[in-house]
Amino acid sequence: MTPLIELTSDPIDYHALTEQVRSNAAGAVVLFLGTVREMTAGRRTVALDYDAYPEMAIRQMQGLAEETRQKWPIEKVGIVHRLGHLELGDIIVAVAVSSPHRAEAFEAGRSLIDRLKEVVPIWKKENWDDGRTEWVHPGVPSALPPNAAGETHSR
Amino acid sequence: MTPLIELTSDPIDYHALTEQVRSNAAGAVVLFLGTVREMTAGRRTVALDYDAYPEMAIRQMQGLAEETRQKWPIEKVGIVHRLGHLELGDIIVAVAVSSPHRAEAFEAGRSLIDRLKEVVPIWKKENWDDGRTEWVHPGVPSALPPNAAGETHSR
Amino acid sequence: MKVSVRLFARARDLADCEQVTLELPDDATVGSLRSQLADRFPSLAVVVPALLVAVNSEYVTDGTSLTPDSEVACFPPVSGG
Amino acid sequence: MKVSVRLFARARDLADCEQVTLELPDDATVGSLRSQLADRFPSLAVVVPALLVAVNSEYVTDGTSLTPDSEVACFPPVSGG
Repeated sequence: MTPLIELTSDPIDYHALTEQVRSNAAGAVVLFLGTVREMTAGRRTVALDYDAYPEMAIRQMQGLAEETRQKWPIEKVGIVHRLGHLELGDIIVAVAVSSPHRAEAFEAGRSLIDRLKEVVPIWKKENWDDGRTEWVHPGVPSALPPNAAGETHSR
Repeated sequence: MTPLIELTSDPIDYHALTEQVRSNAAGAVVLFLGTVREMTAGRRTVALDYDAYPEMAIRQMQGLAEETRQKWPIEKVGIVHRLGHLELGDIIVAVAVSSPHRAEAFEAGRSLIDRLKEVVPIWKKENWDDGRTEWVHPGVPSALPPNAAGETHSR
Repeated sequence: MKVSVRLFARARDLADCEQVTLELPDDATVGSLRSQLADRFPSLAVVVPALLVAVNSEYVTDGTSLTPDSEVACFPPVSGG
Repeated sequence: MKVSVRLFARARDLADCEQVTLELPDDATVGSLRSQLADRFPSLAVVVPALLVAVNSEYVTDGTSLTPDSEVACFPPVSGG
């Protein structure tokens, strides 16, 4: 089957995504949503902007779907990542996976989002409540003065 | 907050459940769906019937929500279990949980469904494709003749 | 004392009974209830050792004492989810 | 040979450039591209050591050889999800 891989500027329809991975061969479906959280290490976010290298992002997400299918007996898998300007509570990413049993569905879902955060060329720009913005690049020092430097998000 | 705990004879609206657990304080939402799988250890299911001891089931599910909140920094949690006659692919149970970070959301979601299967007084009756039915009670021998005995489902 | 017991799932089917009132000694425990249930319903023999017992919606063990107002339920292992 | 390089996120902002064509020796590797990028854009100094490099949408290391038709992209660590 073809994995459902998508980048979108529109709000993510995770209900449609979940329906697409359901299957009579699966007893378990796991859906993960990453959402815009307000507080990070004591600092307040007002919005996030996401940008991507789209061709490579799609290719890497397809690779993750394939990697997951080789490791666990997955029925179907879908990954949708949103790009553009996101407000508090908005859904950034949805990962859905179905499998015969729940253990693999949880493990595969967890692995997909962990790996996505490692390898898929998408970046977020923080919009802090003091009006400043900065790209988040894990492991690279913040460009903002130390007293206002944001720590790396982890969702 | 009050956990969203429900038994229902209607199809489970997991979209509404997921919306209810979303929160600006959470960066992660995990939804688990248990669905009616066709094949179990080589035998074909045509339907399942679920019955419960409702008062105790609700109380035990509330206990699980509380247990989970004490173990992980959960924002919101919801559990809905369906009762009655379910066809292939139907959703049996939906568990949704939100938390600041994804690790806890996955762990709490997994724990909720694992514990539900251990302690919540709900039972399923298999409807095999040979027309026979039997209650599933893990650890208790099947009432059907050995050559047709179903093994315990695990979703 | 009289104690009312609800049965579920295969226990209900085997006993062909949803609820039964048992007459138990005043110092009865869950263990004595289990024995009496087996005597009352020979058809339950295959599941009696595996029966879970709940009083007022909480699981109890055979050593737990019963009182007349105990809401007792007996059922084989659960299989929801 | 000429190799076209796309920049993303903070690398793009620091260089104030989305895409640049570099003139590289025919036996150039990703490592030589990284050095040349640093020379061309001094403002990138802070991120150059951390830059990830992809050729034709796959990650590569500094030892990888480049060809004229390589689609190269450079960007600091990703933060999607």
